[in-house]
Amino acid sequence: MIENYLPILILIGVAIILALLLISLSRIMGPYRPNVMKLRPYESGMDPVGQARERYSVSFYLVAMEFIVFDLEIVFLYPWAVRFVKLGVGTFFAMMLFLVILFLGLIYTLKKGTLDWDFKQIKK
Amino acid sequence: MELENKLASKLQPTFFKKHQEAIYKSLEDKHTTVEVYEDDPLATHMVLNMGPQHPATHGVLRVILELDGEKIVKNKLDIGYLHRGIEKIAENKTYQEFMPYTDRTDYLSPYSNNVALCTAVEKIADIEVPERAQYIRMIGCELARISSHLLWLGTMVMDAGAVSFFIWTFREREKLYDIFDNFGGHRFTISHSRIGGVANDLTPDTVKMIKDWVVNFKKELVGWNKFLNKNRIFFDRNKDIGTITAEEGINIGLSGPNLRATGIAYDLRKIDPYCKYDEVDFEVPTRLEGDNLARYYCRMEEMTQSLRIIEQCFDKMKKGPIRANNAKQTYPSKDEVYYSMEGMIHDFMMTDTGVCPPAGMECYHAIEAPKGELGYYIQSDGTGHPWRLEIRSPSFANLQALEYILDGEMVADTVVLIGGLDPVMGDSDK
Amino acid sequence: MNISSAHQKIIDDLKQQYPDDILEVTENRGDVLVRVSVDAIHNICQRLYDEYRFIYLVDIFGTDRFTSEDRFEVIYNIVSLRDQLRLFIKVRCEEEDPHVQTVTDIWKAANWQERQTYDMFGVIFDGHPDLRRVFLPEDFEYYPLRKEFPLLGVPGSIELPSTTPDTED
Amino acid sequence: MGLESALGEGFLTTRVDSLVNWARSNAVWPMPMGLACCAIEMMAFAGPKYDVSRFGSEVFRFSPRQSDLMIVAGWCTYKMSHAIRRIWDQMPDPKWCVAMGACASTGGMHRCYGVVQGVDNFLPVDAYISGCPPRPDAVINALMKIQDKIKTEHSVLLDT
Repeated sequence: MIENYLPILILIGVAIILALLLISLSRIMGPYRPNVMKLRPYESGMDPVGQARERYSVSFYLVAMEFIVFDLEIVFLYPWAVRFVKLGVGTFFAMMLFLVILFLGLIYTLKKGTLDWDFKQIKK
Repeated sequence: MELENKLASKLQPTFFKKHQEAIYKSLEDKHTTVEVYEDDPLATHMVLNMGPQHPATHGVLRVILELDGEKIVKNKLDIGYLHRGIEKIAENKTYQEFMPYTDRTDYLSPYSNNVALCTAVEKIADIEVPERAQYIRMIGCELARISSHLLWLGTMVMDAGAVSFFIWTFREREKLYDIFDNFGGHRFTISHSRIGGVANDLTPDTVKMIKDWVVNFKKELVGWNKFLNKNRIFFDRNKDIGTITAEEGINIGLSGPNLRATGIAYDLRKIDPYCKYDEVDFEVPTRLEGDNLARYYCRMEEMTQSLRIIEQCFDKMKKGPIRANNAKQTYPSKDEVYYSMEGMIHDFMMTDTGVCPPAGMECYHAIEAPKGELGYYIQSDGTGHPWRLEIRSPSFANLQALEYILDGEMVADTVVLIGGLDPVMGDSDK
Repeated sequence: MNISSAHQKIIDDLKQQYPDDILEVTENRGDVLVRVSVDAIHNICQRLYDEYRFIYLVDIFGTDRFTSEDRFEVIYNIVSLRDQLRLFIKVRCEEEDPHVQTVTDIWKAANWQERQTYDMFGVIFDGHPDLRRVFLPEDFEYYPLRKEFPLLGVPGSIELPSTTPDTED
Repeated sequence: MGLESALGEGFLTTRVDSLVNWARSNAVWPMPMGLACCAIEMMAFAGPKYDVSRFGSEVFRFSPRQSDLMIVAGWCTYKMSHAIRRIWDQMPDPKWCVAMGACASTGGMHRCYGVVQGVDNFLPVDAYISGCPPRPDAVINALMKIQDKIKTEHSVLLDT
């Protein structure tokens, strides 16, 4: 039973080992001399104004949400795309329906203007 | 200078406290042209330093941006990070000694700076320059204009994303370095022009080198134009951003290709021609839109016009002396110095006191540098040192326009806008 | 003193408009310089801007004449694009209170040019929107282009960064 | 390091030293502090003809966090000196500094109030390049000197 999960386990194991190795190696090998100026945020040579953890503008949030929706759409497409020849025609129409619905969603967001930044302000 | 509580708490300057507070205060007092909903609870403004050390600022220019998300609400420019006070140095140097400093002001096109200083000194000291020297100077100026536009093109397109373009323009520029190396002695800061003429003559193989390069470069330009003019990405990136109208451009004091992109054909080579620009025919490319794309087109066409000027110069150039032989005003030629007593004395006197324009005389002479109108205003007190030497640097005036056009643009556009205005910090900070 | 006819027309009109303010007119190598009194500078520039379309301000800069009375001199380099004329307006002001009326409301280009003259000479332009130093930091107390300022600067006038990063300076 | 005692004095560190120094010297990522005309020569130094990627330092990182060698190219004014010092402090630790050109090394032709007479007034400089501006092959020569310095002087023992 364990055999058919072996590739996944090997992959996860290698990934973890590699990550740990890289972090620890650079910590051991490289010199570690933190000082006040080095830990200060980089502001192209000047003193930073305020904290880096400021609140983001709302337009970023909308773009992020848009990305998640269409990213998940691709995630659902992958398993179907791998074996769509064997799965027959029925699944083809189901997937097309799924794509059409999301396409309507895209048109809605473009009309509402979430992607262009001017919806909140009027250009000068 | 107390700041509003909004910014005072966030600011912790570790150096130049008064300077930082003054500039952030003036950023706050600046009224914004962008309509911002003040009562919007989610409106968070972030103050960001696109500071002196930044790849896109083409030198050490600091832009302080107040951002609302991606949109610039207010911006303030802080220059002077390359200020060394060459006007103060000029008052302690003779005119000829000061010439290498002019190489280092607008270091993208050093040849035209030398010519600007020498023509200004020739105007105030009333020196007659032989014809062949004027044509050599024109060829050098046009080559410098092309090399300056090449670097502008390479860095601006690299900022817009096409990195390979930088390598192409730099390949052409390396060929130009070889030409300058051949006839001037150094790769690009050649102090080749002297007061009253030029240092040495064009040898036949330099002339051949330049002619081959001009023929080859024309084909290159056609290729680049085909590549960039219709390129969708470059087009959208530069269209309708940083637009300046003609009246605004004149009022802000723009000059050079930036002003010609707004529709005003103000080119000093046509208005008061120096050297032999009146005997050479070329057009002054202008555009009407005044946005970043118009500036791009203006500069690209200027390069083709410069090639035409160089060819015509070669046809019109005749054999002749390359420096006026008036011993009181110019350096004697080297063989005269080695083989005659008077020549050596003149050479010594020229190096020691230099040319002495009449006392109390002051005059101004400007040339069309690649960035705009570069002028030298000299006040002389009769000695070899100028009493006051003012440099009207084109980048200083062009940078002032950057503050007006950045308001209301997106942050990503600042990169291409700074590239489009093509400021050189050594020139603007004097 | 062969002033071109176009310049002469302008100067005569100015003399007729402001008889006691035009103090001196000099011409050398084709450049015409008009010296005017300090308090008339704004009206004259306004008139030149409206009447003769001197719409392009090329440069404003100062000189230090190093004389006891009216030591600083501010020179305006203006160009009229319509009839392609270049004119220089000179104004002299005292060393104790070097005050000159600003022209930023006529030409926007004057903003930085006046700040540069203030930075280099200490000439204060009344009514300038934000008169700060343009090149040197505000903590610098001297005016470098004055004749008495040494070329190598005053040691310690602008501090250097500390060479040890750990200090919490 | 604990490994040291197990394998006998000096065996491990010389092997690790040569490996680490070989890796570091062949991937010196320059932080181009391009100020003035030397910056144009630095572009030529990274450009097609004097291609510096043959030496492994083609990646011109503008953020100090990812660079090892700071090339100060051009005259450094008092106003800019604080920004340069801040960038130098923010670079991760095995770092070297090259003063490119006469102006960065000694103030060069600018003997005046604005210019710091030599960047070593506030920076530990490893290599000075003379010339105004130095030709790109002079800068490559300085880079090779820095590579030799990395290979010989630097030891991993100093780092912990």
